[in-house]
Amino acid sequence: MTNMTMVQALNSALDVAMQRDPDTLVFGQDVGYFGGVFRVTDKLQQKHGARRCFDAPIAEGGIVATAIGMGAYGLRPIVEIQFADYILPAFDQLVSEAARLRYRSGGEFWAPITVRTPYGGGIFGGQTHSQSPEALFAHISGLKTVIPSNPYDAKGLLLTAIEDDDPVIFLEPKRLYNGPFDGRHDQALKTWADHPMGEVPEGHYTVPLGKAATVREGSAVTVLAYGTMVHVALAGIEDSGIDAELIDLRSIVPLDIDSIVASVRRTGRCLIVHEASRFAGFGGELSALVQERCFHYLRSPIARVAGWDTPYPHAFEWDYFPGPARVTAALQRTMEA
Amino acid sequence: MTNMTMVQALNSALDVAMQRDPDTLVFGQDVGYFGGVFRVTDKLQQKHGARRCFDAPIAEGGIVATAIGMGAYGLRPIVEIQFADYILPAFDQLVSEAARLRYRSGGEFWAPITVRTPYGGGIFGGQTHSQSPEALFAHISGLKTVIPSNPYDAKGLLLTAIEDDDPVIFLEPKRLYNGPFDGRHDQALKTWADHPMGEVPEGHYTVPLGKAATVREGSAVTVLAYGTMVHVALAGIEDSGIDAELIDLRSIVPLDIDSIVASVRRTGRCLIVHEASRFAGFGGELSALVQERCFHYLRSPIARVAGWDTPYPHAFEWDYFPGPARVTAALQRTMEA
Amino acid sequence: MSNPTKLSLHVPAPHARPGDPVNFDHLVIPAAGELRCPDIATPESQLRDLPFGLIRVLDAEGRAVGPWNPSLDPDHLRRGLRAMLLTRLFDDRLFRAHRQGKTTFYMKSTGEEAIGAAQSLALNATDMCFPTYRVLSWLMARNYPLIDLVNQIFSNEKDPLKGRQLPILYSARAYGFYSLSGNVGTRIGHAVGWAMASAYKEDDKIALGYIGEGTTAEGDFHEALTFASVYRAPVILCVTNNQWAISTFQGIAGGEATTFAAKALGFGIPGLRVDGNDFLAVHAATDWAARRARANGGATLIEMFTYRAAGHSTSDDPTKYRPADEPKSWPLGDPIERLKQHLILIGEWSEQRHEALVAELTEAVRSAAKEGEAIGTFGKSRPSTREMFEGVYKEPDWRLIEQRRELGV
Amino acid sequence: MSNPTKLSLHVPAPHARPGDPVNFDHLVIPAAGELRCPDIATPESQLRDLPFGLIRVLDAEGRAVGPWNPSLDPDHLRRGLRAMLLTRLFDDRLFRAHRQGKTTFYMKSTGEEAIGAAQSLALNATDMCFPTYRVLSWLMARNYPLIDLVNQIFSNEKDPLKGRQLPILYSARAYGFYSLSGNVGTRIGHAVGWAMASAYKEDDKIALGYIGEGTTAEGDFHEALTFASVYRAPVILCVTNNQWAISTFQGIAGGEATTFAAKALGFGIPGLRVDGNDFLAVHAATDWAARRARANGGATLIEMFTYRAAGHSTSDDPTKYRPADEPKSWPLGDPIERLKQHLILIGEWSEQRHEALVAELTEAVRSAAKEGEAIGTFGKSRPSTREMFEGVYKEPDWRLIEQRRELGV
Ligand SMILES: Cc1ncc(C[n+]2csc(CCOP(=O)(O)OP(=O)(O)O)c2C)c(N)n1
Ligand SMILES: Cc1ncc(C[n+]2csc(CCOP(=O)(O)OP(=O)(O)O)c2C)c(N)n1
Ligand SMILES: [Mg+2]
Ligand SMILES: [Mg+2]
Repeated sequence: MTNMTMVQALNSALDVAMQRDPDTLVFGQDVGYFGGVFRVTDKLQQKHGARRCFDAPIAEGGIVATAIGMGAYGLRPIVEIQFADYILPAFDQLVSEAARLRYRSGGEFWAPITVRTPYGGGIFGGQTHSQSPEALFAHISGLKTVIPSNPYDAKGLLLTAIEDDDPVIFLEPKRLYNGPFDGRHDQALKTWADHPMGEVPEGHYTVPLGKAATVREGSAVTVLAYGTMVHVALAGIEDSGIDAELIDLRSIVPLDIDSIVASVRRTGRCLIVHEASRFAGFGGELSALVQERCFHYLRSPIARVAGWDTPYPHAFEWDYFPGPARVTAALQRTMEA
Repeated sequence: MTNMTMVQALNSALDVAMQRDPDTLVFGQDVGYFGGVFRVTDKLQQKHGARRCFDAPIAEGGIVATAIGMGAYGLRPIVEIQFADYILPAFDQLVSEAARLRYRSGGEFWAPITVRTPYGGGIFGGQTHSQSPEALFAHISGLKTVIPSNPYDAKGLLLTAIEDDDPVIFLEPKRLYNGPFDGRHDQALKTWADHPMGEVPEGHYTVPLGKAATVREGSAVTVLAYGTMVHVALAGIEDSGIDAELIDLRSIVPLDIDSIVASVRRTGRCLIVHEASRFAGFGGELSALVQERCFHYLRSPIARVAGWDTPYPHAFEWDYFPGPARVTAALQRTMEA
Repeated sequence: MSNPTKLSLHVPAPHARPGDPVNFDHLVIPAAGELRCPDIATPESQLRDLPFGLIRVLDAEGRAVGPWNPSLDPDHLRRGLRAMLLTRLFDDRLFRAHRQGKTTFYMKSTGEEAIGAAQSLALNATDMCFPTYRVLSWLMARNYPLIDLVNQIFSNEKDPLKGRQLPILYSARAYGFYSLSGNVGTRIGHAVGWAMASAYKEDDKIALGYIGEGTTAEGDFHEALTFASVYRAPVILCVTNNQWAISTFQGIAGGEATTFAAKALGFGIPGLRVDGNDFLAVHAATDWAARRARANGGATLIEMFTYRAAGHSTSDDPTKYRPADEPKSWPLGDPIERLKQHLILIGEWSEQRHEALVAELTEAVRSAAKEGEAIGTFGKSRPSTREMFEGVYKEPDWRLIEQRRELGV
Repeated sequence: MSNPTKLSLHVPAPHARPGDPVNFDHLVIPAAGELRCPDIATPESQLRDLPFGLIRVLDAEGRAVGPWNPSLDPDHLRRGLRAMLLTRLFDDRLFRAHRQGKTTFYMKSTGEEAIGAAQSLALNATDMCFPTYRVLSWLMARNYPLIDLVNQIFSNEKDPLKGRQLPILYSARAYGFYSLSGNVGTRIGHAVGWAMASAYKEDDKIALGYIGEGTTAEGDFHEALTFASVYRAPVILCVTNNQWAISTFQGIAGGEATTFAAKALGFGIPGLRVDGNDFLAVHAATDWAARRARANGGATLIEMFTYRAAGHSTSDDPTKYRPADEPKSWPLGDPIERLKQHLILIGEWSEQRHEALVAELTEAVRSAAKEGEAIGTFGKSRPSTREMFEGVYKEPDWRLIEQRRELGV
């Protein structure tokens, strides 16, 4: 075990995968010589050669299309989309091709690709360096969507995603790359060095998809979150003094429905927290599922804390970003209701 | 008033708009000389000239990008995407550009464009001529999404969409183009001639966005639907013998939340019906909204009838398509629960 | 900088619409054998005239002439003729099957059979093509079982694609035929990725990606060309310019301004323009590009200049937008007739043998159709409904298991 | 068809990385005045050599030579010099402002100032440019108020974009400057649509669309070129080839295989390749394309051959991926120095006047910065939080009204 930031943990996962499997390769914009704008592919080209880690043209659709073709041949390509905001030019390739290939070909071809991309806000990135597109992918049958919240999970989930034979969208909460962030933006930056989940094995290990983690046990209300919002929700729970149970979904497809239902049936209350815009966001699906399966156990309405239904506004970062105060207030409403 | 099919009503809306406003023009694949693969633009080129109604290259992204530029200049372009399954190459243009232009430019530029596209199943179109992508658009702040269920609404809503200064995604239920369809696929085809909403004024009129229509009044349960599913839900209600209230949303953004909440508070029960895959579909948002606003009025869990979480399978059309029997069964479960 | 002339919007239109006399006068058709055939090692900078020429081998009399003459042995040519004929006859029969309600959809490749057939025979068994829906002759040339085609078209119990896919959107990995989809253009980049993978593995396989001339307008085409050029992928990218995209003529895709082969010039790769109805020319150009690719010379773009003689699909009536007699007036003739004429001319074929072959293949198609009908036409027989829930992922998750249970299958 | 050579994957690499000596030996730089200047009415088929040449007017001594010499009057040239200088000085000051925490982000156009400046002056006030984030000099040449730039960069109360947009992603409709966004490439098609609209209205306005050489890999670029060619849109499409895309050299975008101007050949439109650091050459090429467009001659693609002298943005350190002294070694020099040298040579400028101008503009920038700082730097002042909820739609719907209420603003 060593202490790693999420960037180092992801870099280690890629390095381990490339060492173990000669059919894995990494490409994307600026990932080669430079090592990626967030340094996640740092030194991979030096270690594994330009053949296995190289820069790609600025063509997200082409990057994913090329990866699908490589996957069909038998490789396991891992591509980086520089920001999740820029994954949309590849949306058709992901939805119409990667997600459908196995099904429509009767199992003759499939796309064992991993698409890594930093997502989410909290970095004053403005409209096009801050968005959270997970709901768009969750709706697509044939895709898996994974969102880690800490270095240990990030490495284990990424290795699982790479070894998975289905296409995986791997959303990396960029605000957590170099330290945990609980939304208290006016306080000193924290580092992963002081966080238990910053302890990461150097070698190979996996964290399964579809298994949520209970970050905090509690009896009063179940809080569902993923990515950066896991830390924000925890802060909001602490401030509220409410004995909430916090579940980190870790992957939204596959979704760990059993853990969710078991917890809500125990607590009788539920709050869903995500960064993405609220309307038709993934919180809608979570709310519907919980409501369908826990109706008679619910003592108050399932609540949602999410981004507003606006583009991500540069100057209003902390008015848009759903911080701990909004979580606390929602928890209180949920308990009172 | 004359009797029109939905195709004729849409064609009439385009013709009226082009007559009234010289800044409206129509383009898309095969919409010019040929008049569109579904005939919606039939004779528009003959009447208004190739300058105002012309064929476009097979480049959905380019079609939408060009329309946005025309809109920024001051025109009101109306484009056709041949099938909603093929709108994804234009997804980035719709989300990153059309939806954001007004906001990010501080109101200096906007995209008063209308993007028409046939969507939905029931025609044995297989995986790529049957999909319902409305949830993907509903999540995008800055876009409006409209889905008519009959000729009268289709014409009035399309005219409103064209005159609207925001970008509108106009989803046309292709299974309803030439007659109402209630999902009873083994019965004789119906025509709009026998349907009251097939009576359509020849001239200009509008149907507002954001106003749902109550198709059937009832006291036992509220059924929310749009597009083809309005007719299917009605058939399912009839078969069930349950006194359900059926609401046709007509536009999902803007959404007529008031009518929905008022009805559910009255009935205390709710069923949501859509054709799209269930997981993270628009039904999730509807369920969450109803649950948040009607929690203390609900007597049974809000239920969803939707497409399965698979690609749209050619040979299994009627196993995939959510027909009246599934609506009836869900209504019964909802009443018993 | 004031403006003398008012601006006006140019909207391209074809030379003839229904009611007009057929008009191909604008087509410049160089004589067979005219264009030079450079060595495969020639740098692209010395090949920039090729996209504006037309590689033709068979002349009007059916002689094979000029530097591109592949001098293939007669058996090879007869295999090609057989594949083209079989495609033509199969298309006709299954198109009729649609009219008879035996299937939901069909698309013919009539007039374009030389392309898939010659390329299938020019490339190796281990190479992979990324087809459009109009290269059935690729499979015919590799003796793909007719019954598997019929079963897929009928979506019956024996459908190799398990009822999940629209008719004719085949997948045949063992025959070097990648999975088709209704979306056009989205697989051209897969061909490039597959070829890059082959190069990555220091393998010797190459890829062939097809795209229609109308679909070249998609960004996918440009991105595929970019990757192919940048990484020197061993891939042949083939634009089948059959003049039409449903009702839209090739001018709307850019054909009024230049050739489709000229798109290669923007990427520094060779661009060849080929008479797509000339089996020998298609074979020779494909072989040239394949040898260049296998020698690490990278990608070649080939425009196959041809004509879509039939309607776009069973949903289409071409007499609505082009003169009814345009197909039979195509100046480059019919690929089957032209190869037949050549074989007879060189004394390797005869009218009698041709009739016998037609009879044999007609029977082969008939019996395959009958066999498929016995299993079941569309709706009469189909795979287990469970197949609807299989193959979404390698393993179904709880959603699919619950939904399958809800449906009771 | 067995394979002698094993396939291998080619990954392009630049000629020099940090630690290596700068190496521009591979660049072929024709002499100024060498390339012919055809009449604007010349058909594209007779222009196919141009994408491989380089339009240059200013020679090493600063003389304006050759057929492309636009012979502009000295006032016009001084306006250009002023715009370029102002851009350079403004960039330096606001870049420092970022280091001082006064803004969250900044991007310079150092070394590329000639492009926006010359094109802004070559086109009409009513024309519209669809910029990249690297053409600030367009606005400077049109005297856009510096204070509005500063306020936008500080996202303060007076920010014309109301705090919604990242610094430097300006929008200035009245100055012919379309709304920028962080996504690259997505507006190039808007330029074509805008130009088509102008033609549709029989107007006389033309559009200018910018795209970086790295971004030419996006499908958007291809689709824009396709529409521009098919409908003969009155648009100039401009590739600013500054050799780098963040850390990625132009070879990864296809520059190893051919020129970016050559992309025009695939669409049958003229492709001009221009010394982007030569104000006169940029002006002349732009004027040529503009006259052609206004005469209904359609679109022209121009590659501006230049060099990104600064880092990509405030988030970038170029010494990590290229030799530190590469910028000052660029063989085509500095656009400001070159125009200054020319003006002095023709007796229309002097070191003294230059120093005076630098002093004047430095002060103008300083006072604008100070004025902006007085209103407030980032975080110290900002527009009303209500602006977050405005402008999503023309009129907010219930969701935005409720959410604004929930936030209590
Ligand atoms: C992405 C996408 N857009 C539109 C369509 C509808 N469509 C199906 S075939 C076709 C025409 C294709 O023409 P071309 O590329 O020339 O191929 P051809 O049919 O002539 O072989 C169109 C527009 C589609 N299938 N996919
Ligand atoms: C669609 C999209 N993909 C990726 C990025 C990230 N990105 C921002 S600038 C840039 C490099 C652009 O290079 P180039 O086009 O050469 O323009 P330059 O910065 O050199 O002017 C990249 C990759 C983006 N902003 N948008
Ligand atoms: Mg075609
Ligand atoms: Mg660049």
